[in-house]
Amino acid sequence: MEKFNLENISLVIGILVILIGLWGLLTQKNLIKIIIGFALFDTGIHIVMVSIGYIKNGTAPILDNAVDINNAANAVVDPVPQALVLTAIVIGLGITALMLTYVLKMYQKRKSLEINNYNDLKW
Amino acid sequence: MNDIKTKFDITDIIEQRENLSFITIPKEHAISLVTYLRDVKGFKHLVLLTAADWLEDEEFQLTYLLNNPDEKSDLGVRVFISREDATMETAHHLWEQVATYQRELKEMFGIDFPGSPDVDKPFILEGWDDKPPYRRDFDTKQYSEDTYFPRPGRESNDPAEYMKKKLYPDEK
Amino acid sequence: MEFKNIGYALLTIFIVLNYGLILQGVVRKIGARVGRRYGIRWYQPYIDIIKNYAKRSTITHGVMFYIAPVFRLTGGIGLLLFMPVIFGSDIFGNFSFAGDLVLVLYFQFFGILGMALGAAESGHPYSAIGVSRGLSQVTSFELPLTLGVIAIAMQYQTLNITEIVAAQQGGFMNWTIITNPFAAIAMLIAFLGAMGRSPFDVVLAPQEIPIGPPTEFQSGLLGVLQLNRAIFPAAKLILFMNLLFGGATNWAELILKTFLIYMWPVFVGTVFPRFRVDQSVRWFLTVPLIIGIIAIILI
Amino acid sequence: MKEDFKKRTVISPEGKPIEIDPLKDYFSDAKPKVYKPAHPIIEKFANWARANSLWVLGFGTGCGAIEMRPLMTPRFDAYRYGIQWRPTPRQASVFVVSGYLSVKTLKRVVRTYEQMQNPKFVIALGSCTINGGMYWDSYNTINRLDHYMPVDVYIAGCMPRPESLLAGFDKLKTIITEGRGEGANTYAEKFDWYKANQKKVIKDWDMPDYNW
Amino acid sequence: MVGPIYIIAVALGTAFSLGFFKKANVKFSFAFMLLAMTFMTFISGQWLYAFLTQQQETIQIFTAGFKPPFSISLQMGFYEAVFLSIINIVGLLSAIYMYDKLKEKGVQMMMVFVLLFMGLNVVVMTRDIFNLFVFLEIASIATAGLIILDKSANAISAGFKYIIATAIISGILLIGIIAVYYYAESLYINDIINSNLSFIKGGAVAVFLILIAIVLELKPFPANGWALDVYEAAHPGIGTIVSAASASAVIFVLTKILPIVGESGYYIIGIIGIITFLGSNLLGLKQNTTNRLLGYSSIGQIGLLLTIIGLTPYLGDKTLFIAFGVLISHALAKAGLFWLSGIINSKNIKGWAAIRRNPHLLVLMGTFIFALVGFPPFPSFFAKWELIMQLANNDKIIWLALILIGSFIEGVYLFRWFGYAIKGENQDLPEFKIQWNKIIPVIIFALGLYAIGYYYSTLTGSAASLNYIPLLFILFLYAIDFLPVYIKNTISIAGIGYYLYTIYPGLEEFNLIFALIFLAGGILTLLAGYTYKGKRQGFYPLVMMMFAGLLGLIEANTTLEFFFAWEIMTIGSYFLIIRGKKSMTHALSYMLFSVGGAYLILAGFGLAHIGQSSYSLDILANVQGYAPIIFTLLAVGFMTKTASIGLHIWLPGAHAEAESDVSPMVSAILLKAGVFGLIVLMLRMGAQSFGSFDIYYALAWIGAITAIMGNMMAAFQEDAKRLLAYSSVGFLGYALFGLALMSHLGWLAAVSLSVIHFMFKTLLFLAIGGVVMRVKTKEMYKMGGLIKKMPFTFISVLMGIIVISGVPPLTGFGGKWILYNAVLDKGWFLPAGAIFFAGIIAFLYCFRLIHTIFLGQLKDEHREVKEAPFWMLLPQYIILGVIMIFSAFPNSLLKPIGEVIMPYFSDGALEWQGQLAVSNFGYWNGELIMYIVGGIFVIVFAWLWFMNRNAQKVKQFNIGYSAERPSLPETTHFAYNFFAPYKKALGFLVSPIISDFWEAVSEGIHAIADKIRRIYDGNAQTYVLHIIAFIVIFYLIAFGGSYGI
Repeated sequence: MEKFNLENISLVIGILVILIGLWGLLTQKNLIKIIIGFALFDTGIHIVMVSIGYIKNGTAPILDNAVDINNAANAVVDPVPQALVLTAIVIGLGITALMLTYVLKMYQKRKSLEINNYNDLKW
Repeated sequence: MNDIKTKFDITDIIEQRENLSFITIPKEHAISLVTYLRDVKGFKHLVLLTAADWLEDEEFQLTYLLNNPDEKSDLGVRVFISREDATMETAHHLWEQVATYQRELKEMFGIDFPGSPDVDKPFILEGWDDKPPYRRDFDTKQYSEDTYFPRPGRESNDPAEYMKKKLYPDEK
Repeated sequence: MEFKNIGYALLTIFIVLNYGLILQGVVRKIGARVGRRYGIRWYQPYIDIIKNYAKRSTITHGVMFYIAPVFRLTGGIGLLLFMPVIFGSDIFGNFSFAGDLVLVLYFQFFGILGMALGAAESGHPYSAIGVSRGLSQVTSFELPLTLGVIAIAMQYQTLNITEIVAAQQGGFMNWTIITNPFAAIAMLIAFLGAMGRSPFDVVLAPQEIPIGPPTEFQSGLLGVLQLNRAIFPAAKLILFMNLLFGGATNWAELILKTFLIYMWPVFVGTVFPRFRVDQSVRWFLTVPLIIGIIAIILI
Repeated sequence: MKEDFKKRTVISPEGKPIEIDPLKDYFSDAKPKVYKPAHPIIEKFANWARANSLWVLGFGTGCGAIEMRPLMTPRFDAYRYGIQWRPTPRQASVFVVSGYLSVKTLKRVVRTYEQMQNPKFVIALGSCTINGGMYWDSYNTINRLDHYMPVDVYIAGCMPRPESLLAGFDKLKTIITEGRGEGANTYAEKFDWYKANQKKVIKDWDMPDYNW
Repeated sequence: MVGPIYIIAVALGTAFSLGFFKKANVKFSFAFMLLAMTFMTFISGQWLYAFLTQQQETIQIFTAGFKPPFSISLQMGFYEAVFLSIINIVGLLSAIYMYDKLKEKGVQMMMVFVLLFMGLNVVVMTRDIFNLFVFLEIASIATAGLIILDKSANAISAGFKYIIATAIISGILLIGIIAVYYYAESLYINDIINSNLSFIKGGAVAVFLILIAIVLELKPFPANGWALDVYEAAHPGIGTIVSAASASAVIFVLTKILPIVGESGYYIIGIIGIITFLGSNLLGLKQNTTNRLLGYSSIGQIGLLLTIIGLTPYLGDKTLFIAFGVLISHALAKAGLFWLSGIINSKNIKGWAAIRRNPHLLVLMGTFIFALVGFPPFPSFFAKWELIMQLANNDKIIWLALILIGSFIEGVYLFRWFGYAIKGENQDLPEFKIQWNKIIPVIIFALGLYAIGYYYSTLTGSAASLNYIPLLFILFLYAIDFLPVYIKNTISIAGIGYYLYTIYPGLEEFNLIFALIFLAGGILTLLAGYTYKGKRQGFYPLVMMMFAGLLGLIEANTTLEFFFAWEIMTIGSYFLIIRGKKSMTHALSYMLFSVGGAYLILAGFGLAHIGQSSYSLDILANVQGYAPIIFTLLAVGFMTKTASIGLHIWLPGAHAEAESDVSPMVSAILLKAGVFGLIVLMLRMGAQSFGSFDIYYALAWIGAITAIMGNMMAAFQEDAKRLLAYSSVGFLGYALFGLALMSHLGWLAAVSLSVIHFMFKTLLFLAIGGVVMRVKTKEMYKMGGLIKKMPFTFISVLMGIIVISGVPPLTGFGGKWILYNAVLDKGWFLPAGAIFFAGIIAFLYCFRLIHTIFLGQLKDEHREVKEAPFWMLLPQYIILGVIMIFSAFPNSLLKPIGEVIMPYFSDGALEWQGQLAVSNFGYWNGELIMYIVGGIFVIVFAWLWFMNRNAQKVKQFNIGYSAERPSLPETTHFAYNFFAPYKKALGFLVSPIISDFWEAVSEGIHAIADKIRRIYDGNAQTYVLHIIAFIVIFYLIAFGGSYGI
């Protein structure tokens, strides 16, 4: 039963979301759907990040009275991944926004959201 | 043969042999007849194109001698053209070699074939400036005597008489 | 080198010239007799040369044309003089001290090249065609010849013609043709080409391109060429005699040997018809070449 | 005149137009010279050589060419008299004109004759060269060769047999040894007369007066 | 000292404050941005200066006052300073370059631009992997933002592909980072290094993910389609930044990461690198689109860098030198080329012919291209040299070979492109105008390449003695290029003459002989230069470059000097050759054979250097192992210059199409460089064999076959100069044969033939050049009868061909005679037979040459042709005089050469008695022969003259022509296909098997390249798939079966 603890479940879910995202990214022909695939991929990564930083039964990493200062490292959930996730989410947002900007521009040029219509450059 | 007769305005037909005949046709129809003979009747080969000068009739006679290699028969097409206006349609588009015959005729008889290639170029005579030499009103003996320094003292003898006189001077 | 050498050289040239002319006449006579004709008089070549010199007018196409016969004759005389004609004779050793076999082989081309240039300047297309054929043929028979020469040079360990002749003294069993037959055969076949007789006479090809390179030469110019035609083959004969048949110790021996050597191309020539150039090139580069290679391998 | 001999303008590599007159630029227009015989003794010797070394240039114009061939065969074997065939006029000394000459041929014959070197001899073969023979009244065949070039020996006949030819050559030899074979000099001396005759019959004269 | 943290501060501050500017103030805001960029550059430059001059310590900067891992830490060390300087300079100049575009797009774009460089700066400096991730993302987002600068649909879709791909890569990186954190519990790189993650089961995977993500950022082949599209479609300024700045930054990141991975990571990097290098360059072959071609080249160069980094364990402390040399050359050159492409504005490389309108631009382009391919004096040359030396030293032969092959392929397409630029014929060339803001950055980088190249050469220990004086002279000539020809010509001659005068006392042995050939020959051929009028732009620097190279060969004492000189010579001759008409393809094939040959030489020197500390050429004398291979490599390398059979196909075209006075330089002089190389090689290495197979015997056969084939092909040419060119091929066959004999006489023959070949080939090329100059055609059959118009030229050609054909009495015979004796001495009879066969074939082309040009019928057009110009004739007659002296007194030539050879081969030397030479076999007296032949000739001539003094001169149509006469000179001149029967008999020998072979090789490689590049189908999804597949495959390679990289 050890395996079905919270961190493992979230880890598996995170990886599943990554894979679903990749699947969407690779198979969908619609640009918007591709971006959605990417968003899923990104979110999956965030879930994985958080789940890796989780320490079983740890509390929120706030150094107040609830936590023994001397034992803080073992008692609280590692704060760093959470900080990282925040940054990563911001960056992911930025990227997603930029992608959407690109799609907008592309649609303005060609009036099409089909990725196969943008294959002019090759070889 | 009947076929030709019905189709063309044939003026005269002479059947010399089984496989050789001559037909005469007016100048205007000659080339179409020859074309017809070549393309339809199988006279694929032009044996010769020649002329004769009928000075008395004021006419040149052109003969296109055609050969049908399949039937092994020959057919001469005769055309009479006037000496005054000695021109004839060219036939070089039918057989390339006709151009050469026509050059020769132009040089020797003065018959013109407008449109024939090189027809005005000298053929065998270089720089000929007299009447065309094959015309019968051209006096070749006179020309020769005037031009070629005849050796004086040339007499001719009947060889039989001469030898008889020489070998048997006594006999009369 | 002393000045008397020049005198000796003139003597050699004189003898060889006469010999060459007579040889030419006699060979043509023999050819005629083979054809059941009476043939020319044996001294006919002399008359021809005199006749040509006695021509009163000459034309020239230019400087090269004019000096081409000079090149040609210089080539012929030089070839002769760079060889020892009579073995062991001071008088007829000539200028062989100036150079060895390689010099002799390469000096052949002096005349050929000069003649080719003069003929070309005449502007006559047949001359040029003749030269083209001639050079093509020369290149092809030169290969077996070279192989043969290398084989002989290795056999005697020298390029000095006198020493090669010296090594062959003492009976015909010492002649190269016996001691080194493959090299000798290769060279003798090449010799056929060098003599330019049928089947390798397409260079002059009288019925085809009048007479090839000398088409435009006449009068005195032709006379010089005729002199060369007497000396040059004789010189070549002497070369082959020296290399393959033990040289000669006196004039009688020389005349006998060279005459017999000459009979070889004459014999072949009367029997075989003419090769085209490409045929002769191919032929020289097959059979004689293989023989030459065998000669080299057998050293 | 052939197109190629008319004046033309070409462009030089520098792009300058050049006027070409082929007849002037490509042919020497020097007149023939009279060559005086040398000292009699030398000349006598030279004549002997000339007589015994007859290099023949055969100009086969008509049926006559057929009769020349047998001379080379074993049966007649002209070689033994010092008669040899030469393929180029430059080297030949005897010009054998064998048969009738049309005007067109005459032009070539004249040209060839002029290309031979002095002294040169002409043997005219057959009646046609003498008086036109069977072509005496032809509009296109000359009658007398000696009006166009000096002829040393005429051999009559239509055609003459090889034996007559040999006789003719023998006659020529005699003429040469006696020093009478000066046809080339005669030609040069009476050059204008010969040229006038030639030009009278050769209407399109498109070569220099003397073909070196 | 301004702290590095201010770089970030300034950049951020600028970016934010730019937002306050209105559109109207766009010029001002640009100035503001430029100021910021300058300041960033200043800071990095200042640190670099500090590190270089005052032993500055590396400093760590900790943000927020904590020590790592609790804070983000930046590091400023020497290497950081270097990379920051490069990146910021590129940034600054890019900004200047992109002034128009940035102005058009307004302040937003400038913000993005500044942010991009801030990102890159931090990426370099940071020691925190998450921070690294963040700023990498900032950089790539900014890049994607900049790509939109170009409004075209292609640019936008390329940008989309770019962002998708980088997003995926950054996802991978993020996973890696978090996993690393999980195992190492720190984000501080130094901590991570200490935790030895590679030995932990999961840690290795984590590290692998980071590594592969960073590598993917470097666009490894084949997972790089997205980057190629960006290169192709985006504004060239972006291409510059991506290729030069971003790539440099990421490379630096890679070096930061690698210690985490540990030793074994190098292996993977190396493999990825070499695959990228080879693959990308291979695909580059089929490219016609300028920017995409540059993209392939960029990726290829990065692949090379990866390879070098991957090979660090073997390269040791030289890695830095090598990697930096490659990197800086790549960054500057690629930036320069991208910028140039923005100026020229031609999508297709064929359109680059337009660049010719401004020769200075051409010089710039040449600088960049040669720097990329690794020619001296650029840093990449020294880097490549060092790389090969170290690889060889560590026995990494396969790596060595692969790197050289890759470089060669890169050279192919770069030089093809360059060829189009110099010589391409194209009707509608794009117009372009040069703006100052666009050209200045390019010039700065070009100068930077030279400067760094010089600096680099001082770093190479053995290169300290490289002779830069000739190069300065070249620079001087370039500076005075505006002067008329005669002044420059005089200066050049004086320069060479003076140099020869100064070095003459120090020369000895072979160096003296070849110095005379090279320099005296140079002076002679330059004399002909007076013929030309006008300025002859660019000619003299190039000529001097070739001679500088040749000179360097002679002066070289070390392998590096030798190779340096060899490459300089190649550059000079390449340009000389490409100056000719229709010379594009010939110059390309010349360059390719030269580069290929140079790489073989490089490899050979590398192998020779194994186990040696010195770089002296004498190391060849005692190589440690691989001796026959070294010998073969070097010999084949040199034989590309002597144009031996199989390697000759570049020669005929190159020599034939060159200018009249260039042909003798490249044919008579340049080819001797190969002979000189062979002599240097053979003297030092001596006899070599593979087992019982004697290499020299093979060389002899190669020489013999070269001689036959060269001569035979010469005989079948219609083009006079091509004929002479093939004749050179043949003649150098003799020289090779002579050298291969390895005996006194063989070498005497080879060296004297080289000298003679130099003389007569100069003579003939000048003479024929003069004719071609007059008649304006090279087809021989279009000439004829020119003897009457150009008698002096005729005489020199006549003498020339008599010498070639080796007919006595002229000096050519001497060579033949010695060769005969040498062969008999040695006993190699069959190749000897072939050599002499070749000698006879020489008659064919000799006669053809003189007949078809000078004899026969004069053509209509040439009736008013004049004799060749005096300055063409003068050198010919000087040579002619020397030839006559050597002919009459052969020992004046042969004796000195013999004495030079004596110390090396003393057996079988000639014995001289006056002018009589005596060998073991025969004897030869040149003087006497001259007298005899001369005497006979005079006597016969006098006789003929006496008999026929009054010959009638006739004109050209007075010929006995079967009673007819010719009508046109064209139809009477028998010249075309002169040896038709010979061709019929032996033509099959000269069927173009060898060119067909090379063509098939080239076709095949191109076809493969074309097939492979189809994987880039232009679809973003495919590219993502490539990335994923790449990760999976390298995961399998790295963890194949077991954990732990």
